[in-house]
Formats: sequence, C-alpha cells, structure tokens
Amino acid sequence: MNPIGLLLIPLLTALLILLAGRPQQVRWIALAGAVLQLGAAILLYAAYINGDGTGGPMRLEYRAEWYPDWNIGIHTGVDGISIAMILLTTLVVIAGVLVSWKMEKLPNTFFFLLTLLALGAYGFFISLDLFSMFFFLEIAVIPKFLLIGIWGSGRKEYSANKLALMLMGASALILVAMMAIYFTAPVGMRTFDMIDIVSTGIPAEAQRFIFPLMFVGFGVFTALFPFHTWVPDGHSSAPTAGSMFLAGISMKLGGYGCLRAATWLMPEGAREYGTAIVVISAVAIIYGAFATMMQKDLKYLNAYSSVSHCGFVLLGIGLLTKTAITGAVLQMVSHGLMTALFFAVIGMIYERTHTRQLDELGGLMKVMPFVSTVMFIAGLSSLGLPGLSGFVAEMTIFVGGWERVSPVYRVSTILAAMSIVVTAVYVLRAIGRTVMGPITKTEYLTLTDAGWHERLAAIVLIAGILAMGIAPGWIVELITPGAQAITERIGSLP
Amino acid sequence: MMKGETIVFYLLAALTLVSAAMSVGTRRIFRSAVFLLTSLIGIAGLYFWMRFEFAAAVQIVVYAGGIAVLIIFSVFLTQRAGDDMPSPPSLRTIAAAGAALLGMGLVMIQLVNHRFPTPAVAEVDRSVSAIGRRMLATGDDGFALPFEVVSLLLLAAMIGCIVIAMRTKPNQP
Amino acid sequence: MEDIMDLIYAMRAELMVTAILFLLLILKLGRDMAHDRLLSIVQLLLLVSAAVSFLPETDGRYFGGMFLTGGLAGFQKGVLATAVWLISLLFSDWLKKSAHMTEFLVLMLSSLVGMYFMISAGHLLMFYLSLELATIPVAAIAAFDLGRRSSSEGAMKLILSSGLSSGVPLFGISLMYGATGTLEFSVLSQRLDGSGLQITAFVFLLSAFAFKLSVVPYHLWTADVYEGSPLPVTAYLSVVSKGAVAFVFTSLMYRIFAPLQHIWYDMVVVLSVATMVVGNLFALRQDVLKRFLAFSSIAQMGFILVAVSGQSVASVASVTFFITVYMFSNLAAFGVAAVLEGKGWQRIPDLKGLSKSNPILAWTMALGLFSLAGIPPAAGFFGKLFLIGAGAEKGNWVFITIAGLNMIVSLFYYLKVVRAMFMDAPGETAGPAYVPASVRFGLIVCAAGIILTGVLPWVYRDISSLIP
Amino acid sequence: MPQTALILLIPLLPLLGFLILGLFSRRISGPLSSGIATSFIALSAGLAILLAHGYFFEWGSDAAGFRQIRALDIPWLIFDRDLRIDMGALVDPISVMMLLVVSVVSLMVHVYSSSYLKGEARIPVYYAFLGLFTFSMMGLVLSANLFQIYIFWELVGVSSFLLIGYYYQKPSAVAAAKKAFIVTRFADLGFLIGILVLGYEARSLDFLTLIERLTAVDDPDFQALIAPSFLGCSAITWGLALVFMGGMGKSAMFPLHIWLPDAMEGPTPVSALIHAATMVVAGVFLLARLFPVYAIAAPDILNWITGIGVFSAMFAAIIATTQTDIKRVLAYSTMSQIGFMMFSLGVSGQGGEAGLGYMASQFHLFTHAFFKALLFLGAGSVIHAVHSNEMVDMGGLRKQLPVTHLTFLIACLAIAGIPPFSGFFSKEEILMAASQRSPWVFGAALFTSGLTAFYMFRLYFRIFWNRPAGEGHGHGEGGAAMVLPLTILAAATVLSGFIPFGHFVTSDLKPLETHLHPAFSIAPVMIAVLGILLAARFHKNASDRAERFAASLRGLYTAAKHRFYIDEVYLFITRRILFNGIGRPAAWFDRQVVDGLINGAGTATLALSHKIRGLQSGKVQQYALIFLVAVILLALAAISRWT
Amino acid sequence: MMEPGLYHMLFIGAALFFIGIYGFLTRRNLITILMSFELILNSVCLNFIAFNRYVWTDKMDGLFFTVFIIAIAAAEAAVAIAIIIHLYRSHGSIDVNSAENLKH
Repeated sequence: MNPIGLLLIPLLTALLILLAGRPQQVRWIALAGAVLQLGAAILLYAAYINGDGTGGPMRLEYRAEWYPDWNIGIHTGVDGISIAMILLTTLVVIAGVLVSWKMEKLPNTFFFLLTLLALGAYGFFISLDLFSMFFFLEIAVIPKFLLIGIWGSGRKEYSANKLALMLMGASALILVAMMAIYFTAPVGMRTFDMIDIVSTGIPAEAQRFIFPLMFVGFGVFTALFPFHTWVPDGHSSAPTAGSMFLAGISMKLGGYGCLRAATWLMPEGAREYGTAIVVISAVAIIYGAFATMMQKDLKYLNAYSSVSHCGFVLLGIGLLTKTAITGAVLQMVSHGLMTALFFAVIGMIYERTHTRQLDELGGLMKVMPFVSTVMFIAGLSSLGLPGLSGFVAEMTIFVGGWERVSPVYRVSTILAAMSIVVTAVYVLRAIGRTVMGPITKTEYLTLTDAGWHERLAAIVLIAGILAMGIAPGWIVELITPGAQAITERIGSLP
Repeated sequence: MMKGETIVFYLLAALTLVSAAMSVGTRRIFRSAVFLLTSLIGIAGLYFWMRFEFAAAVQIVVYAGGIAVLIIFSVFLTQRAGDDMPSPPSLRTIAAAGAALLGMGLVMIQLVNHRFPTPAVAEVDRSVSAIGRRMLATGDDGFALPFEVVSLLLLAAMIGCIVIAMRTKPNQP
Repeated sequence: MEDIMDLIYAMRAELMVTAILFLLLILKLGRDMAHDRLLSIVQLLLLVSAAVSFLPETDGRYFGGMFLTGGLAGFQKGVLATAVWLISLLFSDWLKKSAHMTEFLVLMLSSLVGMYFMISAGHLLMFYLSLELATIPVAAIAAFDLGRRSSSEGAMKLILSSGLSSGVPLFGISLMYGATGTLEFSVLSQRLDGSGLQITAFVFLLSAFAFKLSVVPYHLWTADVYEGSPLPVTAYLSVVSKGAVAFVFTSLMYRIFAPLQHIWYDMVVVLSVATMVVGNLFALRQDVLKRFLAFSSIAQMGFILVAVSGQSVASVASVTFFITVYMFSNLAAFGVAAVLEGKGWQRIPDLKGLSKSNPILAWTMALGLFSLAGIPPAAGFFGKLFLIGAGAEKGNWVFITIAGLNMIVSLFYYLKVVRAMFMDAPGETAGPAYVPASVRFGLIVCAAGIILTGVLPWVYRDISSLIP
Repeated sequence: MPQTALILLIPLLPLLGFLILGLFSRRISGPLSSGIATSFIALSAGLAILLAHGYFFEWGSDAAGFRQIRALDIPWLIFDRDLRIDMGALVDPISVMMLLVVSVVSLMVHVYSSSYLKGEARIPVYYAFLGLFTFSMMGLVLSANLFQIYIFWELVGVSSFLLIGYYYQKPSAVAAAKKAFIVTRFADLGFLIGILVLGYEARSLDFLTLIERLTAVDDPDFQALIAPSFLGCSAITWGLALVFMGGMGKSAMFPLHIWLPDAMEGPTPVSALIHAATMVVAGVFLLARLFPVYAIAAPDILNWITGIGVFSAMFAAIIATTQTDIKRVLAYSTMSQIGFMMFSLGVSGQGGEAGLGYMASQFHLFTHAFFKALLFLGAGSVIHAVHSNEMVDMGGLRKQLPVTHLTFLIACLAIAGIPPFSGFFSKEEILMAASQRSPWVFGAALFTSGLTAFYMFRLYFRIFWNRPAGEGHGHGEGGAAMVLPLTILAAATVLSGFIPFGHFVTSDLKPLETHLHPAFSIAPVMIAVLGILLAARFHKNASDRAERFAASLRGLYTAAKHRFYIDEVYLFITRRILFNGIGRPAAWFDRQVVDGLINGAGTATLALSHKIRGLQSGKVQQYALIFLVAVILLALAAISRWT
Repeated sequence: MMEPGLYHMLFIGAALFFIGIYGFLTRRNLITILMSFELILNSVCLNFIAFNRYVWTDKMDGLFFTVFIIAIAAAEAAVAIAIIIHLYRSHGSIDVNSAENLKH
C-alpha cells in the first residue's frame, strides 16, 4: 500500500464537505471520512508489518519527482514511529468529529478545516522529504488559526494570533535549517530527501548550528520551554475539537519533527545539544507541573499540563537512548490520546455548565456520571496510572533516562520523575473540584449526561488509551526499530 | 595666451552655471523660468562649442523653444507673475545643499580619478544626413527602434495630457 | 521576407499590444462604441496576446542588439499580459463607469509595451526609453480619478518621484557610458572592472530599479501613490510594473552586472533587510486597504532581493516564478478590494464579518493573503521558499534568518485582515456585494492560479528550462 | 499446569466482577451487585484456600524447603534486553499467605457490606471498586517483577482513592482521598527511583534474578556493587532506601503516615479491608519480598527501618490514647502495629534462627489482618448503630450489640497480646526477636504494647461500658450479613495464633522451629494486663479520672491529641511552600515573564512601527532627499569598501 | 587656465546636475521643481555629448542618447504640467506643501 493513499481520504472528504450543502450531511461525511482514515491507517499498519524496506527502518517507500531543479521530491515511507503517530491521529480525528457533532456555527467550514488539519498531519507523518514535510506542517497552521479565531471562546483572536505567529516563527527556523542542510551539501548532492541526507550525512560543523535551529523550530510546536506560551492560550481559546486536534495532533508534529528531522538527520548535533535539551526539558516538566497546579480554568489547567507532558517527549528525545526515544514516542501517542480525551470532557462540561472555572463547578458526578467517569480516566492516565497509556510512556522514559550514567542525566530524570507527584496533585485537585464534592449550583441538577456521539468519542479515545496501557507490547515493538535506527546513528553514548 | 575659443567656453560655462543657479535660487518664478531658458541656451552654446551642431539645434528647438515655453505658459496659467515664492524650510535647504555638495564631491573625485582612454579612432561623420541615416537604420548602430518607442511615448503622453488637463466636471468617483 | 516574419514573431507581444492600442484609438475616433462591448473585445484580445506571448521562442538579437528575445522574455511578457488581462477583468466595473475608458486602456497598454521593451532591452538607451514609456503613461492614468483630490496628489508624487528616479540613474548611465564607452549590455558586461567611477555609476543606476521595486529607502513614494491612484492603477503599479522591473533587474544583475557581484552583494543584502523590515513595520499599522497592500508589496520586494543576492540561475527562475505567483495572489486581493470599493469599503475595519456577508470574497481574499504570506498550499509558499533558497546558496545564514523572521511579522498583518474578515462581527452596513460575472471569472482564475501554480511543478520547471 | 490456571483465577475473578459491575453499574440493582461481587470473591477465596492448602501441604515444598514458583511469564513491556516487565506470578509462602488473607478478609468485607450499605446509592460502583482493589492487591502480592509490583502498587493506591472518596459529595472525604493518594504517591516517587537504581544495578527487574544477583556475595562484582558511590552509601543502599520509602508511604510509617487517619472517611468496611488488613501492610510485604537483598547487600538500612518502625509504633500508640473518633483510634493502632511488623523485619537477619524477626513480622501481619479487620467491622457495627464516630455518642452498648461486643472484646484481647488469642503469639515472636537484637528496641516495644492494651481497652470501655450517651437511639445488630463476618473473623482471631507459622513462612524458605517461652511471656502479658486495668479504671465507668490524668500531662496530651501537629507541618509545606512558594511564582513567572517577553516582542514591534511613521511624511521632496542621500551613501560605502 | 576639455565639460555637467538636485529638493512651487528637473536632464545630456566628443568618438551613442533624452523630457514635461495643472484645479495651489494629505 502506498502511504499517499492515506492522503486521498481526507482530501476527498474535504472536497465533499465543500460541495455538500446541509450541515447534517457534512458531519456524516466528516465522520465517514474519519472512519475510513482509521481503516486506511490499519491497512497501512498491516502493510507495514508485512512489507519490507530497502534497508533501514523505512518501509513502503514511494518516490516521485516534484521540483527536480531543487531536488525536491515526493518521497513517502513509514516506519513504526510514523505508523504510531498516524494511528493516534485517526483516533483523535474520529473523536474530534464526534465531539463536534452538534456544531451549529458554520459547520461546513468547521469540518472542512478539521479535515484539512488532519490532512496536514498525515502528510507530515508519511513524508521522507524535508520539503514536503515542511509543506504539510505549514498546511496545518492556518486551520488552527481559523478554528480558534472563529469558533473559539475567551480571548480567541489574541490566542489565535499568538499561536499562528509563534508557530510560523518556529517554521521560519525550520525553513532556515532546511535550507542550510540543503546548501551545506556539495553541489550535485544537494537534496531535501531525508533518506539521501542520512546516507550522505551532514558535516559535523554544520550540524552544530543547524541542529539547534531545527530542534527549536520543531520544539516550539511541542511546547519547548520557553516557547510554550502559545500552548495555554491557544488551547484554552480553541473550540473543543480544536483543542483536541491541537494537543492531540498538532503538538505531535513537533515531537515527531524533533525526532525525524533533527535527531535522525543530525546525530552529532544531537550529541552536542542532548544535555541542554535534557536539562531544559526536565526543568520544563517540573515547572509546567507547578504552573498547572495553580490554574483555575480547566482548559488552562490541561494546557499547562500539556507543557509538562510534552516536556517528557523532549526529554526522551534528548536522552538519546533507544529506550528513552521509544518512550518519547509512546509519550506522544499517550499524551495525544489522553489530552484529547481531557479536552473532550472539558468541552462536554463547558457545553452544559457554561463555565470552566474550578471554583464554579462541583459534584458533577451526580448528574453526569459518564462524563465524570471519563474525566477520571483521563486524569488517571495523565497522572500515569498503570493500565493506562501514560504509565507505559513515562516509565519507559525514566528507564531510558537512567541508562545515562552521568549525574546530569540522572538528576534530570529524577527531577522529571518528581512531576508524577505534582501531576497527582493537580489532577486530583481538578477532579476533586469538578466531579466530586457537593453540587455548587442548583441549575446543574437538571443537566444531562453525554449523548451518544460524545460517548462514542470518549470510548474511541479510551479504547486507545487502554490498548496502549494494558498491552503495550505491540506498540513498543512497533516503535522500537525506528528508535533503534535513530540511536544507531548516534552511536555509543558517554 | 588664451585662445578666443577658450574665452568663449568660459563665458558659456559661466552663463550656463550662473543662470542655472539663479534659476533655482530666485524667489520670483518668472525670473526663474527666464534663467532656465538662458541656461538651456548656454548649454546649446556648449554643444556648438564641441561641434555638435545637431544636438545644439535640437536643444534650441525642442528645449528652449518647446519645453521652456511650455513651462512659461504654465507659469502664467497658475501664477500671477511677480509674486514672491515662499522660501523653503531652512533645514531642508541645508540638508539639500549638503547632499548636493557631497554628491558633487563624490562624482567629481571619481571622474577626476578615472583614466579615460584617449580616442584612437577618427571621429565619425556627424553630419545631419549621417545622423538621419543612423536614426532610421535597423542594423548595428541604428536607432530606428528607439525612435519608434519614443514616438509611442509621445503619443501616449499626448493622450494622457488631453484627458488630465481637459476641464471636466468633478462628478467621477 | 523570412527575416521580417522572424522579426514579427520575435516582437509579437509588442506588436499585438500596439495593435490593440491603435485599434482602441481608431474605434474611439470612429464611432462611440458602448464601453461594454469595447471592453469585452479588449479582454479577448489581451487574452489572445497573452497566449501568443507564451509561445516558445529561441534566442534572438534584433535592431543591432537593442532588442533581444528569448524563451524567458516570452514567458515574462506572457505573465505581464496575463496580469493586464486580469486587471481588465477584475476592474471591468470601474472601467465601464469611467468616462475615459479608452484612454485609460491605451495608456495602460502603452505602458505595457514599454515593459515589454524593457524586458527585451539589450541596450541602455532602450532600457531608459522603455522605462520612461512604462512610467509616464502610468503617471497620467494615476490622475484619472479626476474628481478626487488624492488622485492628483498621487499622480503628482508619482511623476515627480519618477522624474528624479529617472534623472539620477540617467546620470549614472552617462557616467557608465563615460567609463565603458558602450551602452550595449553585452559589451558593457565585459568592460566592467569595478573602478570607482563604475561603482558610482552602478549605484546611481541601481536606484532606478530600487525605486521601481520600492526598495527601502527608495520606496517612500509607493504608499502615497498607491493610495491616491485609482484602484486599477494601484493594481497595475503593484503587479505589472513591479513584476516587469523585477524581471529585468534580476536578469541584469545575474547576467550583465555579474562582474560587480562582489560589490553589489552587500548592497543587495542591506537593502533587502531594510526593505523587509521597514515594509513590514509600516504595513503593521495600516488601516487603508490600498496602503496596506502597498507596504505589503514593499516587504515582498525585500524577499525578491533575497533571491537576487544569490546571483544564480535559481535566482532568475525563482523571481520569475514568484512574480507569477505574486501576480495571482496580489490581484486576487485587489480584485476583492475593487468589489468592496464599489460598496465604499476601503479600510480594513470595513472588512469585518466579510466571511458572513460575502463568504466567497472573503475566502478569495484570504487565499490571496495566505499566498502572499507564504502559507501552503498557496503557491506563495513555494514562491517564497524558492526565493529564500536562491538567496541561501550564498550561505549567509544571518540574512536568511532575518528573512525568515520577517515572514512572521508579515504574517501578523495578513492575519489581521483575515481576522477582521473571519472573526469579527459584521458592521452595520454589511451585506452581500454585487460581483459582476467578469470579476467573478477573474477571481476564479486568480484562485486557481494561486493553488495550481505551486502544487503542480510545471510552471517552475518551464521557467527554469527557459533560462540559458 | 492446573496450578497456573488456579493462580490466575484468584485475582481475575475479582477483576471480572469489577468489569461487570463497572460497565453495567447503572443497570444493576444494589442487592444483585452485592450478590455478584460476593459470589466472585467467594469463589476466589475458595480457590485461595485451595491454593494455600495445595502449596503448603502438597506440592509447594521439596527437600530444600518451599519452592519459589514462577507460575506465569508474559512479556508485557520490554524496555531493553535486560530490563523488561514480564508479568508473572511468583508463588512462594508469603504470596500464598497474603492471597489467603486478602481473599478471606475481602470476602468478609463483601458480605458485611451488603448489609452495612443497604439503601445507599451507587452500591454497584462500590462493589466494583472493591473488586478492583482485591484484584490489584492480589496482583501486588503475586508480582514476580519489581516493576510489576509497582504497577499493582499504584493500582492499589487508586482503588484506595476511589473507595475513600466513595462519599464523593462529602468534601472531607474528597480531601482525605486526595491526601491519601498524594502522600503515597510521593512515597512512590522514591519507590520508582529505587526501582530504577536497583534495576540498573542488577540488570534485571525480575525478583528472582534481581535477588540472586544482588546477594551473590561470592561474585567479584558484588563488592563493586556495595562499594560506597554516592554520599557515602552504595547505589544499592540508596536504591533499597528509596524502595523502603515507597513502603513507608503505603504502610503509613512516620512521617508519611498522615493520610491513614484521614482515610477513615471511607466506608468502614473499606477501612477494614484496605486500611487495616491488606493494603497498609504492602510495605511490610515489599520489604519481605526483597528481604534477602536488604539483609545481605545493605544491612545498615535495616537499622533505619528498625528505628522508623519503633518510633512509628510508639508515636502512633501515644496518639491513639488521646483520640476520640473510634475509627481514628483504630487507624493509629494500625499504624502502631505495622510499626511492630516493620521493626521486626528490621531486627531480623537472613536465614535460620536469625530470621526470627522475619517470621514474626509475617506472622503478626497474618494475625493482625484478622483481628484488625474484626475491630473495624465491629466499629462499623457500632457506628451503624449510633450513627456517629465519636466516643461521646457511645457508651453502654454491650447489651444493645451483644455479638459485636463479644467479638470486639476478643479482638481487643488479641491486639493487647493476651494469651491465647492470636496477637499474643505473633507479638511474642516479635518481642523475642527484638530482645535478641537490642534492649532499647525491646524496651520501647514493651512500652508500646502496654500502651496498645491501654488504648484498645479505653476504646472498648468507652463503647460498651461507661455511661450510655443517649436513650434508645440507634438500633441493634445489623443483621446476619454483618454478624456472620464478625463471628468468622473472631474465630480466625482465636485460632490463627495456633498455627505453627514458622513451618510455613521463613526468610530462607526452610521451616523454623519456634517455641513458646513462658518465662519470657510473663513481662509482656503483665504489662498488657496493667494497661487493661488502667483503662478499666479510667474508662469503665463515667468519671473524670481520665480528664484529670490528661490534665496532669497537659502539654504532652494536647500535643498527642493534635497528633503532634504533623498535619500542620504538612499543611505548611504544601500551602506555603509548594503552592505559594513554588506553584504560584511559577504560574506568575510563566504568565508575566515568559509570556510577557514573547508578547513584549510583539508590542515592541508595534511600538517601533509607530516610532518610524514619520519617515513617511507625505512630503515628496523629503522622499527625494532620502532617495538621494541613500544613493550617495551607498556609493560612498561601496567605493570605500572596494577600491 | 587650462585648455577646456573633457573635465571642464564634466564639471559643468556635474554642477548642473547637483544644482538641479538642490532645486528639486528645495523649491516649493511645483513648476520650479519641474524646472530643476530639466536642469538635471540637461546635465546628463551635456555629459553624454562630452564623453562622445572627447572619449568615445567612434560612435554617436552619446549624441543619440541626448536627442532621445530631449524627446523624453518633452513628453515628461507635458505630462507633468498636465498633472500640475490638474492639481492646481483641484487644490487651488501649486505649492508642493498643499498636497501632503497622503502620508504615514
């Protein structure tokens, strides 16, 4: 199976949405598209398992010319890491569509943008060419901007602006890095094709300055401290599905890029800056967790927790051991699922109570047992309860971190591990304030529990969380070869 | 011993530069126009002095006879002659003078430092008929194409002038 | 006979446009034809002429080297013709209502011919004449909003500024002539040795391009003139005029002034940075749509200079490609602005809620702006990337990073417009605007151009195959 | 292997119950759910008894002693070639013994709850949580892998959270649940890091391999392992200390005990199961599981464990004498008893006679489970009858609640260490082990057991004797479902002391012959009797003797009543330091400084844009001037650079 | 004094150019600005003729350039004057300061 096939489904879905007239049709089209995407992703997974590659971890490669003058090609292929990310994306897409089922404001445009965002993500994950990767990365930016700005709440324009500008600023760094990779190669060898770049290699001198550009560029997408401030504002202003996509998909683009375009391509750079990344991420993890503790708005709370959780992704990448990188990818998948779930729940609560303030909520368990239970599950996954996805990911990173013997790494790992306590504090605080305790307002007594589409959305995500949490073997097995290919390039570590 | 030719040159040079300076310096617009005219004529004289009679003739006919007169007419049209013009802001004057002097210095230094080759070849035929032939030639050193371009430009300018300067009722948006 | 046919083919673009121009004059003199029909005829003929311009062509040298042709020149003329055709479509409403439509078209077309000659110029005299031919008629039509005071102010500023901007380079040309003894580009190139006089002459000459391209600090006329002029003139200035000069400038810098490359590289870098930064900073504050587009186009020119600094085949190719994209993108924005001006909306706050009252217009405008901002899948993304790529070849990463960062600032103000259209509530006067069929067609062409030129690689491949 | 299926079924049955009740919680009525859950757990308990019987008497031992059987090995999460979590079941004496305890007590609690909670809402949810807890606890004791035990450790914690917070509308219950989870979570952080250290040093997470590698005294690498590396201790020592920290959290050792008294907010049967009999002894179990490593690789840690155990035991006992909430008294008593188990392990050595403390600790764990569960269930009956936890609302209930009274008395005698009740036997062994090790420990233990007798009988007299608090309020016994578990547990309390425990559970898996030393027993029993008499004097009848006595100890009494202000210290640390000192500044810093800088970049750009607006003055001649100056300057710069 | 030659002519040319520039920058009347502009063009013409006369005598490039410049000057002056007159009609003044509404 050619991975490009995966792009056709969202593309067709988007076109159909544009052509369709009535909102009722649109949401069914979007849902059908999303389900087909899941089907295609599963087929791709199967094809990957059975397929063989031309050496290296990549399989199902496909190449075509695009801009031959610049040596820009369409080069797609997948390894286990991409498959994992694609599977994550499909689940979040389905849940996002379902959560937005009752969208009343401009539903056609809304679902169109959602589909476009998904398209960008798929394209990004299957790209083996820096240029097309960048292309798809950027495609996903504007839908985010519009989703927040049009359907958002609160200071939506400010947030939309900030998000778009910071992400585009990050893209500018990526762009420069990309160009630098291209032009530091000798004439005739210049290419954006990552497989070719890997085989030729980038001069170590050049990596010294390209790596930080690339890493910081993608890092901003995944909330690299101190460029994470778009995360709380963006997530809190976005509509429910928007937040889910942002946290569940968009932030993963960054992590994946850090791994694929920075670490894989520039092992020497990664070695050089690994320690700095680890220290910054460890600080960000604990700092983000403490900042989360003080949040009063549920969405801000979850957004800040994303800063902390995505710190684990960067930490895992910076540690550069196979286990830690596997953990980083696991953490991406896990965080994508659970934070999407969390945002979905927050959306359900907000839709009913019209508030997200912890102080104003309380005792929802009584009126919305389903929603509350889902919130419990999301929270427990967030605090790394075994049996749910977060545990598997975090533990893998810790074990991988401990493999680095130097005290810097050990202290950073311990620092990161300390966040599990702080996480417990804020998760329980949020849950305790919203679903537990006495009901704060009498009008809450008449609220209804989740509808079928909301239930389905939650179940899809929870299924993912459980599938990863209860039986992590298959996904670890999926990811490890990719992680190994990256660490093999890095070589032995001090 | 100064040759007569040299004296004529210096007279022409003085005429040109002084009237040019007066033209940009005087507060009376009509005088300004007249000084411009004399300066243009001085330049025509310089052309004559360099034995570029055709250029001198064109200068007199088109410039002095056409453009300068056009300008003088428009002065009449827009200004009561004899009125003093307001003086420019002094800061701008100083800045402009400074910039002009700086530029002058720059250009002159570059010109003086440059070693121009001495002409090796004999001068070409500069008779009017030769000029005319060149003007309409299409091959090497022919200027037929520029000639056509300029004619198109003149046509366009004419059309533009007519539309703009034609008195219209201001009812267009 | 063979020769004549050859010449006619080589000059087909110029001849076609001149023919249209004279046809218009004759029709005007003859009988009073309805504007409607006349405009339709012109639109059709322009389309034909654009198509004809795109026909393949071999390198040729005519009129003793004054007129050069080549595949790239043909393509560039085709782009300009397409732009003028689109202008005639998008502004058909304005044109039809104008009392002087014929004259307007004649002047615009004569300016277009000037640009054609400029592209094909092989001689400084031809260059100068065509530059004037391209400029003076535009100054005239800038004053065509006869009843509007700012129109004449804009025209005055344009004619005076362009007077100076032709006088100074002219002086440079005279010095260049003195220093090299030739006016023919091919010979000139061989005689460049970087002496002080040549540098002086070159810098003086450079100012002509810098002025036309609105490179900071030669750009100051731009916004005032854009704002004052009638919208089609603004569109013309911003797309066709800039495009033509950019074509010529890039080619000249790449080919003719290559021997001075070490000298002008730094200049171009400094000017480019200044242009991007100042253009962006000014654009940030603008409220008036035309003025906003003026500053945004200034910033765009800064990016063109990035590519120029690369001085390679890729520079020429990427600039040509970018201008093609830029034409579609900018005209999409101008086309929407024209429709809105018909409702009296000229300021960005007037656009509030446009996505609700006129969704198609809002999306077209947004597409154009995204393309200008360089966001995929709009072709502007590819355009900007290739520009930056062409400049990056020199390995001046600080410069490239500055260019990259300026993309963010520019995004800020493009998004400001998008925000007004999509996120703000409509104002009181909001309501659907009337979009004439030809405008709609023009906008569709622009939108299609914006999407397809980038995603399909053929345009760029064609261009780069045309560069010797 | 039929045993594998058997072993698997024991934890999976409660899990099945959890899944069924959890998924269909709103479709199932309360009684039905209790029926389902009870039958599952009954089956499970039956199987556990079967297993215990089989293991201890049929197939579990060979000539060398009991075998440690790895019954199951499922690769679950592979970090690395060496470090991997393979889910397994490790069957050995302690796990079988724990399975038995957990399943039996859980069954009792299930049965008891069906009556105790009658009429409450969300009964299916309650049983689901109980099922989840039972499953997790069984998983914990069966764990064959250090990481696996951590997994179930966490699951146990969350079940505890859910059950404490069962009355979720009560803010105090929510707070208690949170506190329990967070405090133990903090301890688990240490546990986790300890796992990382031990796993890294041993290159394995599997218990058997890990223990083997870390106790291989003959291996040359072993010396390197125990060589001091960080702050004067070896990595192993650090790892073991951190693992013990996890145990301290779960087992409520000072200073991580503060959650346990608050956890009494949960339903009383839950307290009986989780916070008395099973979960809280997980720390003791963990220590026992890794005991060879402690004893061989880091004996110095054992001294610390002894110290903490003794201190906690005494500290809790002192507080228990002053509390008036009966469940809190029981909670502190639990803490105190676990302290006994802890220091018993601390004074133990590995193997043979030296392992007496180990055996004693496990024995006490076993007996304590029954009599403490019994105490809680009895307290539950009392509370059920008077609708209050406070002593002042009770008194003279012995007629009203005859069965409860009797069983409660048996339990009190057991915990006080009066022969022939089970507590006597196990505590005897502990004191014996302590006396062999250090007179100080022995003395403190003796004192504490005296206190134990005192506060337990204080409780007993205040509830069942003394002056009745009110007339006719409350009802009698709670019905057969409540009486039956009391009776069964009372029977267990009486009988379990006679089990020759040393034959089954020892540190080296070989039988250890223990003997009763009547002479040695005299002192402890006398002290216990003294405590009982003192309690009887103060509390049997209404009088102000107790108050007067307390007044004479004013400072100490007040401090003890306020639990020595440990809660306040924690409150200070969390509120002032964590929230106000770190959290708030972090949130502020992020919004104001980090975000401020990024916004500031935008604002500065806009400001700059305003600053330079004068450049565009509208004056065409100024434009021309700038144009000209630019040309000249550019030319000058280029010339000066290049000629 | 020297024999007048190339440099004399070039000096006059440059001087005229910068006098023109000075006038262009300082005069406030639009028509006088235009006059200064004519001076600029004339200086260029003088340069061309001088170079043609003293340095590059083999061809007539300078002469032709001059002729074409004069033609352009005529066209440009015509359009400029038309615009100025139009401006005079709409603004009632030909002071350059009267048309400064478009700015910033």
